[in-house]
Amino acid sequence: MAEDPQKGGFLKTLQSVLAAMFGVQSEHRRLEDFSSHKPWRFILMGLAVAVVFVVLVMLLVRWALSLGAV
Amino acid sequence: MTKRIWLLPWIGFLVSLPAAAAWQVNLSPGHTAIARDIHDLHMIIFWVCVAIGVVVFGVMFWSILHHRKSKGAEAHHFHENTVVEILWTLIPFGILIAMAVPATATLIRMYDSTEADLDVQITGYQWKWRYQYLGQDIDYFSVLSTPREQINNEEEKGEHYLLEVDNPLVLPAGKKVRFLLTSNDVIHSWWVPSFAVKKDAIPGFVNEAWVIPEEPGIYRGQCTELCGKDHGFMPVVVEVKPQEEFDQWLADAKAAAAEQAASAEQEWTLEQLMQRGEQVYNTSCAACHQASGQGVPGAFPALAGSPITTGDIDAHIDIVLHGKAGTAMQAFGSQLNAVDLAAVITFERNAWGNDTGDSVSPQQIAERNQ
Amino acid sequence: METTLGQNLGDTHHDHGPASGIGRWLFTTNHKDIGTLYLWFSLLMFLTGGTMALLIRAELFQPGLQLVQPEFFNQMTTMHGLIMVFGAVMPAFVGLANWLVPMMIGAPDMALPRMNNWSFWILPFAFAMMISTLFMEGGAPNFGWTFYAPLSTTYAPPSVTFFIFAVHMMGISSIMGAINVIATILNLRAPGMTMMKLPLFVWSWLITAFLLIAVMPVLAGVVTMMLMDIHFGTSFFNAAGGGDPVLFQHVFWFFGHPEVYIMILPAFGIISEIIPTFARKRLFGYASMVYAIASIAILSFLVWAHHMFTVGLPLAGELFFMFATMLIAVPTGVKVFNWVATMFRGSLTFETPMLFALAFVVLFTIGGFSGLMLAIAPADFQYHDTYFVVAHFHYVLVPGAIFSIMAATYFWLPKWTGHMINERMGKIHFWLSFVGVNITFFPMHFVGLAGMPRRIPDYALQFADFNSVASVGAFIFGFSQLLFLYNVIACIRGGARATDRVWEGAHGLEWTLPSPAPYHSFSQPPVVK
Amino acid sequence: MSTASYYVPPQSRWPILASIALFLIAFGAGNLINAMSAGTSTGTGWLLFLAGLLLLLSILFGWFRNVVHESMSGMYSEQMDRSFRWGMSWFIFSEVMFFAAFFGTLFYVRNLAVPWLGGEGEKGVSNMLWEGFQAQWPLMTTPDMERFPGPEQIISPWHLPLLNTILLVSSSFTVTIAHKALKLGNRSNIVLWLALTVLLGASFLVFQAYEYFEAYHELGLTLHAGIYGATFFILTGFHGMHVTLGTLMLIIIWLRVLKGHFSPQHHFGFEAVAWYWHFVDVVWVGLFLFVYIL
Repeated sequence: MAEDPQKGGFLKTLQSVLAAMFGVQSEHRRLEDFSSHKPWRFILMGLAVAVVFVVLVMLLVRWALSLGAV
Repeated sequence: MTKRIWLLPWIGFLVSLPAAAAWQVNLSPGHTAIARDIHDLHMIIFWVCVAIGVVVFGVMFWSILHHRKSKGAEAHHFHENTVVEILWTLIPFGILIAMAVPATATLIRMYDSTEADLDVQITGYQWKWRYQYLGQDIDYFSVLSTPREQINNEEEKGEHYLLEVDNPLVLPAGKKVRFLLTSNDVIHSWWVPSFAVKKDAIPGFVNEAWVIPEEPGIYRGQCTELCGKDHGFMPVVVEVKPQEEFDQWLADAKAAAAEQAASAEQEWTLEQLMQRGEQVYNTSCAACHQASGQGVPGAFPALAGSPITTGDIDAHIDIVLHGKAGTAMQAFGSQLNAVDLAAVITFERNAWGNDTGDSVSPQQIAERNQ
Repeated sequence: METTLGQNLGDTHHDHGPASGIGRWLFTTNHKDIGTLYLWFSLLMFLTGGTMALLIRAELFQPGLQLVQPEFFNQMTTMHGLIMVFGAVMPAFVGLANWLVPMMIGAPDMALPRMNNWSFWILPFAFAMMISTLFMEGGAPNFGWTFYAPLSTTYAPPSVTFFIFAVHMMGISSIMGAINVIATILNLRAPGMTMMKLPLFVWSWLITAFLLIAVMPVLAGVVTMMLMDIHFGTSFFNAAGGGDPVLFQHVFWFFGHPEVYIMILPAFGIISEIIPTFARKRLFGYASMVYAIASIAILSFLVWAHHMFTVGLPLAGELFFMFATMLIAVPTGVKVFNWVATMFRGSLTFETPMLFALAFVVLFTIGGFSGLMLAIAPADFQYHDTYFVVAHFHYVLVPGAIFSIMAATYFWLPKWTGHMINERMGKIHFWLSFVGVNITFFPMHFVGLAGMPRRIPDYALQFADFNSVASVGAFIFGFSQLLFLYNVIACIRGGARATDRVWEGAHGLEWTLPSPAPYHSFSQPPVVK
Repeated sequence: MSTASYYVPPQSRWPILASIALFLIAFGAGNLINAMSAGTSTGTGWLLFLAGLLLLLSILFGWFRNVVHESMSGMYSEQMDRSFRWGMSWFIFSEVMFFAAFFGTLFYVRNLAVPWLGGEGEKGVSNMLWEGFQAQWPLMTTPDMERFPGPEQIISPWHLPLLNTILLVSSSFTVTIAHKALKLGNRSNIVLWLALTVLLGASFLVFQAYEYFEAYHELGLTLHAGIYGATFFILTGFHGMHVTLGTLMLIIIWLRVLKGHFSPQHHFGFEAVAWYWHFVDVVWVGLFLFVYIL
């Protein structure tokens, strides 16, 4: 399989990680990316997305509280 | 088709369910606005689950019935479908958001304990509840009143078996009551299902909860956090009275407290103290030290023949008043009044063959308990 | 001298068979032997914990105190929980990993074989110590398997010290086991076995092992703080010194919630192996499955306080944990949908492992539904610490984790022993278990909603009928497990010869090996195309 | 990835013996601690505990001797080496999580529990139970001074702790220099820099011990001194134990260097200990920041 590990880069990694968070991923090509090269990209991205997720939920909470505290 | 036989008892069980309509199988709607909101949330999420279940299990059982090899089914070869996958991710997501909105609104209201008409401090003890009406000088314990004989199957069990107490918490109907929950020893949890109030009582911290009881009546609940041996035996009973009756009760309770204080001044005979002491012992001490005074080896020391109850009287008074740090022995000086303390100590020094003949007076206790 | 212990004990050439006698089991470095040890140990613990469960159900058969006193009842609930979690479910999964992971990835053995043996042999000692507390003065731990402070510190019996050290030992064992699994999967794959070709069981174990390494030390930390509070005068969980009893719960559940997934992710892996086999169809959405498991694992670190909605968390915390918990339902749902889609338009047969797998899907999903209900914080105020919760987690753990272990046993037993299982007996075992489990745990939803708290030895009269039903179910379920024991032993001792492939629809490297699998699986690594 | 020659060791007595040793340690420690708390005889406890410890040490010695021997006779492929690397890395990760539990505890009590007890924040009403208690950090006055008398004084970060930081950080450099020397095959340099690392580690421990002595005898900072003392001692104490262990490991590695065990290409034993040492160092920096300074 002639893959180009550097191609796709940031956006593609992000896309894969987001798909993972939802638990939906398709298409073999993307999987092969994952399988062969540089797991660190995905792990770091996964951690970053997890942090973003936490921040988003916190913002959501804050927003809900601001609505509630009439 | 022999294997179907095994389904029979299960089907029999399901069929018998509606027949037993008297059994409570669902959350009760409760008796406050919050409880009804929670019941609604519960029913919505329940039906959502049922709907998803019908679809998912429907497809599954369809496959089980129609795509079996014995019917000549050939396996198809598909193993992904992005559209379907995205759909079945987004739809649950949408349902969750729809659920989260009313849940958040309810939760925010549950947390708003401001503007209360009455503050009651609730303290959990192993294994009883203490109710203090803040600013009202009313302070009493609420202990299980089901007789031991019923628990030990020596008597027929009453209607409110394990859900009855000597002194219920009394609240006025239609007023917002704020509860300040804490604990004296381990974590307890105060729960009245009809009010949808359940809050942990944490030692050293205070949690808040509130209720506006709507209708007079008696509401029952239980401690819902494992708190040791008698966790199953510390019920919560709340009696809601109309405002006038509540005011009357309040006045009576204050008068009774004053009378109690006066009785500490009078002289008590050994016999009187022993009689009263036995009652106090059974509600406050017997849970650990046992009615026989024998304790539970390794956990709670025996009092019969113990050096504490037969030795130095001051040491005995001291341990009852102040407890023993690092053990389950509580400081009863802050829980019982002088008469009860005097009575129970006298009782312990003369029961189960201890026979010291000592008698402790309420005045003696009051002096020591400054 | 320096070589005696190392060299003379066994064979230096690894194409030899097992050593003879008891030494084979005591000194073994073979992944199959160690897997067998783990599995037998877990079965023993399952029966022990099960006996305690039956004692609990017998006491609860009728209101009033019948058989045991409340102190002993509390010891039983505590020991039942601890034994089932740490003694039955976790070792069973480790045993399966030992047997299967090297065979599935084409490895000669586990990566660190001697350490592997050590991780197993710690367990019997740890559990011997824990069970011995039943005979100590003051009795065994009586504060529930979640051992909330200060009931488990200031107010605990003296045996709590031994409980703490037993937990330390179990933690050491789990961490070493998990390190071994990770090193094996990452390092010992056969050529061509890329990560995205790994069987799902292997994937699920890789992620489980990561969770174990991340949270077992946290458990060790929290029991250490307990030890300090009990014996060395610190005040971690005591407000009088500035600590907080609720801190215990935060740290405990930071371990405890991922722990819940540790007990269910390998089950996902097993079911994802079995359903495609008997549907004769590839697993639907393999990649989604892997991603969903990883996602569940990460999210599991962010939801711990949903076990603590009633402790008086600040409102913002309450909302945060409610939202995060609800989101976990999405990837979990995806897995169930994938299994159903795998069955759809397949060519299904219903051998015993498949029956257990199907029961898993249905009953685990029911447990998932009640989990979703528990995630709604306001509603949780009514469910928390009632039998509704008991019903919920038993649905997830008994017809979830335990059924998956039984399914796996029936599925791979022919490969391990070389004999087919007795289908008729297997099906009888299945139906008795299925019926028993539902009669036991379904009524618990009802009594829970009606207001029965958990962990009580006696209850009010309105709960009596359903409790009797549940107790009857428990005895059906409990005694039908003797059939399981019989089936396993019968399969070891004889039966029809198993082919290499065993099941018509089976795929994977382990099925290319002869049945029974040779002592050393792949001395020469296979090449995966 | 897999090669034909992955080394699977033969049967071994070490694991089961090590399990017995671990059991003796745990059972002995349990007996010992319970006896100390109950004020009864600690003889059996000590006996079991020390017997277990001795057994474990001799097992580790024998076990590692086997491993060293196997490694020296060339039984370990590169793949085997990778297994060891994964093993060590994940072990260190588990240690990180162990400390994370205690750091989490520290943050929780500082930012939530103590302020609540002092009347601030959402659960500030708790202050009604602790009249007059004021939240502050370091916590000099505890809610219940009778049971947990707060410390009179705390340790200034700019004396011994600063010195210890310098010692430990520089030891991280010296161990790296030793590693470089090892890769170049410069034997006398390895011996020198490794010895220096051991020395730095040991002096850290001496100063730490002195600090504890001072804390107990002059500052009133003890395990009983409320949550400040509790978090202080659990964090620095477990770190100190790890430094002790690391130093012992360094000494063993130093002896192995003297015996000529390592080659410039093949020296995972050395690297594992170096990783561990760096980990201990990083934890200290966290401690210095969050326990002493902030």
